[in-house]
Amino acid sequence: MKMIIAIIRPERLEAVEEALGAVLDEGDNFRITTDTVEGRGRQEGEVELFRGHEVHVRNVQKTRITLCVNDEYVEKTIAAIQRGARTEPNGAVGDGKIFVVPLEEAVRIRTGERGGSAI
Amino acid sequence: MKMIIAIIRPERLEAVEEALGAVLDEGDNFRITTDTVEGRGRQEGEVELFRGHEVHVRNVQKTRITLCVNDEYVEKTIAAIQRGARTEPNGAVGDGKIFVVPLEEAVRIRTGERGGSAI
Amino acid sequence: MKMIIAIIRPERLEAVEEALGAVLDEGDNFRITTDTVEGRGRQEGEVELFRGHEVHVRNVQKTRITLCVNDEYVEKTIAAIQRGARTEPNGAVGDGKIFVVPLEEAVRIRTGERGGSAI
Amino acid sequence: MTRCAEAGFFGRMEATATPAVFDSGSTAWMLTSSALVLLMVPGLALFYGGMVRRKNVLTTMMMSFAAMAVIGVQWVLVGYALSFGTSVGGVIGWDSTLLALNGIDMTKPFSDKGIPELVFVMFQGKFAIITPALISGAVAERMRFRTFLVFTVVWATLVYCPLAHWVWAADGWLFTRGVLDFAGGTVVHIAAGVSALVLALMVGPRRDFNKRGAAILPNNLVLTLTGAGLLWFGWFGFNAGSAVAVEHPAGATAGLAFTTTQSAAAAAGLAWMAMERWHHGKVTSLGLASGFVAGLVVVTPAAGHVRPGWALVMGALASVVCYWAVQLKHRFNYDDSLDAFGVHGVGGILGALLTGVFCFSPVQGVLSGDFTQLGKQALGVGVAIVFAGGATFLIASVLKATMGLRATEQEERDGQDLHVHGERGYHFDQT
Amino acid sequence: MTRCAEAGFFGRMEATATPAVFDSGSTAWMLTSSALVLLMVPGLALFYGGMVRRKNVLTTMMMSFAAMAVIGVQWVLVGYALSFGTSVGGVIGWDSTLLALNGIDMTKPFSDKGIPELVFVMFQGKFAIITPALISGAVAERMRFRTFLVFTVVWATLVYCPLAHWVWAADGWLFTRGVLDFAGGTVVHIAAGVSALVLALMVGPRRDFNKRGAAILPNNLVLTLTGAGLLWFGWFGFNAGSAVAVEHPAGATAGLAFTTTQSAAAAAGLAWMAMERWHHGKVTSLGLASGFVAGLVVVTPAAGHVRPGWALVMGALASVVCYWAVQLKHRFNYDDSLDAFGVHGVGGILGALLTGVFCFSPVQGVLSGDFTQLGKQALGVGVAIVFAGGATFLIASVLKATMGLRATEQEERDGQDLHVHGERGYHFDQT
Amino acid sequence: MTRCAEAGFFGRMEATATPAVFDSGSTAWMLTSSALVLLMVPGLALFYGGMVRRKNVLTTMMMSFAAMAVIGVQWVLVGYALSFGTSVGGVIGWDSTLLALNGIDMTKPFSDKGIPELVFVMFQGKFAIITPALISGAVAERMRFRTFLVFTVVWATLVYCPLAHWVWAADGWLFTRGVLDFAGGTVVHIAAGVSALVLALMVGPRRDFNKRGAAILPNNLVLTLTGAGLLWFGWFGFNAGSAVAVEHPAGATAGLAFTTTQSAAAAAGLAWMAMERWHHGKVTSLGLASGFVAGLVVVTPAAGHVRPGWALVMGALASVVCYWAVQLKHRFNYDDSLDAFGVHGVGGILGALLTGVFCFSPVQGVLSGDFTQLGKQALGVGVAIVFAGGATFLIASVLKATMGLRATEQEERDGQDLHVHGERGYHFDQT
Ligand SMILES: Nc1ncnc2c1ncn2[C@@H]1O[C@H](COP(=O)(O)OP(=O)(O)O)[C@@H](O)[C@H]1O
Ligand SMILES: Nc1ncnc2c1ncn2[C@@H]1O[C@H](COP(=O)(O)OP(=O)(O)O)[C@@H](O)[C@H]1O
Ligand SMILES: Nc1ncnc2c1ncn2[C@@H]1O[C@H](COP(=O)(O)OP(=O)(O)O)[C@@H](O)[C@H]1O
Repeated sequence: MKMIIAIIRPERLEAVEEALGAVLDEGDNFRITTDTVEGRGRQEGEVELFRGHEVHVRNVQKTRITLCVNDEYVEKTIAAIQRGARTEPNGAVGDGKIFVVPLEEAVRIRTGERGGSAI
Repeated sequence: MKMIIAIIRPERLEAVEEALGAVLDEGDNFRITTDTVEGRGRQEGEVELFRGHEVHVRNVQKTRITLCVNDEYVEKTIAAIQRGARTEPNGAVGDGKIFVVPLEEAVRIRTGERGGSAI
Repeated sequence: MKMIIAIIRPERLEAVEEALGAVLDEGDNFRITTDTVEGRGRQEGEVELFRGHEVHVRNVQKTRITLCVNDEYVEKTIAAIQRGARTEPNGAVGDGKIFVVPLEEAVRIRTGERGGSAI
Repeated sequence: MTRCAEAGFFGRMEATATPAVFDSGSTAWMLTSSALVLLMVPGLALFYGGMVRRKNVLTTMMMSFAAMAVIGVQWVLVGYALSFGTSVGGVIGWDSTLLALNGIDMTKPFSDKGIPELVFVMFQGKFAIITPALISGAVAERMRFRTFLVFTVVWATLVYCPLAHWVWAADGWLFTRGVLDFAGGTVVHIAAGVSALVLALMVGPRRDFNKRGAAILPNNLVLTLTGAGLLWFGWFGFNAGSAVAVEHPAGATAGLAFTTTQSAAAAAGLAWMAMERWHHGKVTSLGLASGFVAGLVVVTPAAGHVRPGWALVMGALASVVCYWAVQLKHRFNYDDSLDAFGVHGVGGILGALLTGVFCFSPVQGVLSGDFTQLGKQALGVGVAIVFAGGATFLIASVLKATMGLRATEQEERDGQDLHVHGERGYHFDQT
Repeated sequence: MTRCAEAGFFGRMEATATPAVFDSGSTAWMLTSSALVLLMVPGLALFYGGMVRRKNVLTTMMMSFAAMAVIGVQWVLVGYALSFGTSVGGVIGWDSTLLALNGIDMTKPFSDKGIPELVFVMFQGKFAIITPALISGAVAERMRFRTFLVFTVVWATLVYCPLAHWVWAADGWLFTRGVLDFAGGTVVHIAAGVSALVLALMVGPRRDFNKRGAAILPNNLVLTLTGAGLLWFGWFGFNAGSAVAVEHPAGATAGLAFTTTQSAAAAAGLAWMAMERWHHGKVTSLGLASGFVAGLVVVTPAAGHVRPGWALVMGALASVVCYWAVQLKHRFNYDDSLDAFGVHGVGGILGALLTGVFCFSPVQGVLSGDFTQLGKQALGVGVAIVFAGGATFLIASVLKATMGLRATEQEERDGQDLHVHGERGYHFDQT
Repeated sequence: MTRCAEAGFFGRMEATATPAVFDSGSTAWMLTSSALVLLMVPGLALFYGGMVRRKNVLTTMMMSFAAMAVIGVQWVLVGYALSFGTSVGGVIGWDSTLLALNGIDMTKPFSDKGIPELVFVMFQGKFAIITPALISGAVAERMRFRTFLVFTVVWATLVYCPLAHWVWAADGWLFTRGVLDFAGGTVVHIAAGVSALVLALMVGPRRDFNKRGAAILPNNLVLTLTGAGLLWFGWFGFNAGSAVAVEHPAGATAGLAFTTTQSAAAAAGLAWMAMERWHHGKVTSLGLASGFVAGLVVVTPAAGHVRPGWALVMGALASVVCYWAVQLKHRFNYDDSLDAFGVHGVGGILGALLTGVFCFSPVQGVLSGDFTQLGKQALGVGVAIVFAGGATFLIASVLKATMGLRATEQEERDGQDLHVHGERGYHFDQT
């Protein structure tokens, strides 16, 4: 089991969810956890104005998605995220990253199930 | 050492904290980190109204708790979270999940301590 | 590759970023992801007032930073975070913690690169 | 309300003859005042809405906003008739031609005032709206919304209208006994504050009130400050509008009421800041806002009856007394969530009594060595407390048995916004 | 606007002689009313701004605020001359001495009213500002900001000014035909509402409107409630100010308009709550606020012409009708984002027609068995729909071809706040 | 303030006889105006509060709100006596019967006006409140709260009251020299703006001002827009209220002041948008709001003295000049956080001078080829700059040595809301 953490553009979340829905067995009902983070990478932050003065914001708002999946879904999930998150045609700085962390145990609180079936 | 990440109903946080307080050595002073996330699982999202029109929100607001613990506390912690987070009597969809990730190192910034005693 | 997660005082983020900038190869352009969390540790929460009544807030607002780095940078990164996050002169309760989690894979969405060079 | 024109600093002038025509200046001012008092309702909604938790911000605001709808209709239909119709023995008004305001002669001035009666109806109607809204502060975050709506209309009809009649109608039994209540210290603030306490006791405390570990914090103090600002602004209509006229010489009363209102609010804000600084070493924005409101409450019954200098004193006293009154709920463990009793009830009682101390027009008070008026004021206070408290207990008892006073535990936990209204106050995370 | 002073419940009095001097009360009330109507623009901005998503809160508010700048200037330069200058055949006003208000004699009362003409100019100017701002509600979250600004000024000049002239100027062709529009049901609400619908159709729906999975939720209903409160408050100036005078006996009309405004808004709020409760089992705060606005809209053309009791009925009807009108957009898939048509257009049409039913002054309506006035009202409604709809279509067609009506897809996705204004509404996460 | 009634477009009329009685219309308007000006303080608090970072939103708002308490009391106690008491050589007012307003005859009209003196006291008192509040904009996010409070009351007493006396009291030395300041361009805006600059320089910049990497962004521009709306609304009381009378013929001045206020604000909003569009290609909401305020500031000294067309020009000029003035702080590295100097100081100076250019009543300005008035205006400007700047320097020096001007580093870092007030502006994350 792996925990896949991806940091993407907020505006691509929609597309990523669609792509994930297509590959994950559970259909529309795939499971995912989302939160909002500030990212600092190669992408320039946004420029805002304050009474004629440009304010450069170093950080960029990003959406972080976390999916815990069984091993056989890892590559499918990565591919789906990539498909959904990449800006056409060749990707652009700021499209984000995917990180994979080992997951040792998963527990479904409702039933107490553990492991692969709890995911 | 493990990092235990659980996604629970916001309204159960209180109960989970109580349960954790009971099993973790440090008493009331156990350590935990909390944030708010949007979850998409089996649970239906909430329905809101906008001038007579039903708006279905797919995602559900969840609370994520993160606890880093030494190996001997892992099972106790899982059990406590389960106890606190499960909706009586038999649990309900949306009660959440617990994920366990290996933790290789922990550092207490204040003292520079490392490993089990820094947790 | 490791995923380094540190929980620090919000007010020290500035100093931590400076320290990180100094040790990480990428110079000013090092990559980091930040979010805001509620922490419960040894530190006392803040006290607020409501019409003459003291309200004790158990949790403290903390900043969580996440950096994914190649193995050779792990110690440098930890040291930099410690330097930046510790309150002078001897550190104080609430300065925070650093956690290190194994990272199995990293993917740069834009290019599809994987592993160390994608970090 | 009308009393002040008769004596006091106008004593030496001949009585104003009943005007046969509108005075355009008075009409202008009363239209303005009516609008100002209406604005106090959104002001109150913001003031209260900012103090509750995010999950209840809408339902709390709705308790005030809905009063604009519910009592807005009730007042036009029967409320005015009950309050200001021909007196039935000084106890209640009635006049079937006033139903839906149907029989009002639009071109005839009201009573001895130079304004159309409809304008007076509207001005008074705004008072009827805000009074039950004040009560909501005591039961915020847990009372069932629909029960509160029903309570609002029943209370307005059975408590507010009679009390307004007793105190303000020319034949009202308290009015004829000489009780002074310039702009509603008794009718509005004591009645609402005492009823709020009774209702809060009957509804019971919030599940996390006064619990170890629970921290109930205001979701948005910016709203509360803004609300306090709107309340102060609107209160000029409330108090200076209660002079009902601005022509010569009655305009002097309006000017005086305006001045005492401003003075008491300012002094009370300052005094609350001082109390907090001394008690906790900090000066809070909620405290400043609360002080303003306490000062405005205390001066309400006195606005046209006391000198500006004494209004300063009254304001300062209001903050000192209300500050301590507010602390009681933690000691005695009743949950007056937003201190409707602590500020409006206590401030109103204090103001009504102090009016008997500091008044100089139309009668002299204790300051001039005359205790008569203080006695009359005490009568008014006592009657209002007993009547409003008792009636509220009866009404709430019936509602408890029939509709239930309290939101379900799940609603209280998640907030009524989502469960009862199907909405959330803020959606800041949407992309 | 001025018509009501001539007949109806004043019928039995001799006509007021043209005043040679200002009436200070009327002047005071009209200054106040003008200020009140201006405040409706921020009120509208809050009302609308709260309903959109966070990413568009500023651009939505700006569409109203910018009208204060753009039409504020246009009105002084030419707008007043076009609307109230000497009539050219009842079709348009013109008077070169009115350019930049230059030739106005400051010490001469306006027409037969007791106020300075400049005060009348200002009062009317606020109506010209808010009307195009209303339209923005239909195209929020996707129309190009700069195109909207240009649209605003062109529409005000080519649609609003002529219509105001037809309906309100003493020689306007609809005025002379006896069409009643007390405070702008036709000129303001029908014109804005119908134009809003046409514009919304031409701009097309938001990319996520009526799409499965997309949940468009209001970012801040506290703003919307606050805005509704300010609108109601300001509407007293809008409607009761439209009496233009408060001296005897004209003050009666102001008092009546104030009362009907209050009554209709309250009844409409109540009725909308009832509709929602019956339809979905929940009572929303947005619904209550919407009901208030619907009631205020419907009573606008009728304010000085109907009795308070009938105003209650009009308000209740408005909510029932507008509630259903608002549902249509999901069925027919047009995106009237914030229901500028559903509430203002539909409410305005309803109000204009019901005026012909319930009016009792200066003429009798259907209630007294006379259908004449209803016919005249229908004429006014028909003309306003065709003229405003047609002209908006032409203006928008030209703008579409030249500037483009629609924000880019990227702007729509990210919100115009950042792209067009270089700002975000809230920065709550900064340390 | 009173000057305009004497000559100019009223020149041809006989002087109004001293009224023996109140004019009810004027009284109504002045009560309304006083309330409107009070509302500007919450308006200012929102305007400023929205621009700072979340951690300082309350302390920033408190600097304005607390002025309502502090100066509210000061004005009643001694402020009015110092400003409008019997003149001591044109330099300061004094009249011990005015202490706590005790000796005011309530039924006697004020001076030659038809309003109760208490109403005049209240109207003027609101100006005294808002002026020091304006200063807070320059030192937001770092000045010590308690020091600012003390500064407020000392400054009001030693700077504002004398200046108000010089410029507005009938025997004030600048008034007698013919300096025109209709509603406070000099007394309010120049005084506050210049003092703000001096104070900002003495307090020093915020720790992250003008630093690479630091992005200081407004926490809530919705508040700022709302505040700007309330300011504009209230400003009608500020400017048109400064006519003090609305009876014939003085009502013309009120009407004119209302019109020029509206015109200048609108034109300034438009001009600021244009400047931004040209400079950065974007039109910001903060810019629009700033333009409104700049326009309102510039027209304040001129409101009753210039024609509406020229008010448009003044407004546009104000935005162009203030826009550039605001940029200076980044070049010269002084931290006028919210541009109290850049907008109020610069706009006030510009307005005072342009009054000498465009005035036509009661005297002619440069436009008619007469430079005399411009000279007088320059005198007023010069005196105000030197006096306010110098006195602020002295007061702040003493406070620096005794209480300290600046918050601690920790307070500045975490925000004063938590440290000084024990509160946070928003708690949006509570369950
Ligand atoms: N090594 C890393 N550690 C933590 N976060 C990262 C890392 N690399 C990228 N991120 C996150 O991913 C976001 C997108 O990165 P991006 O700018 O697309 O990187 P690049 O263009 O270099 O691939 C960043 O804003 C940051 O939040
Ligand atoms: N595999 C997963 N990966 C990421 N998050 C998950 C996963 N499974 C569950 N979650 C999170 O847990 C929350 C609760 O899940 P829940 O609906 O109770 O699942 P179930 O009822 O299927 O056990 C979800 O809203 C989601 O945030
Ligand atoms: N074992 C842990 N698991 C999860 N979070 C932790 C843990 N230990 C510390 N934290 C987080 O780090 C923050 C700072 O901890 P701190 O109070 O400095 O701990 P200490 O003083 O005991 O070293 C806490 O508020 C909490 O958010």
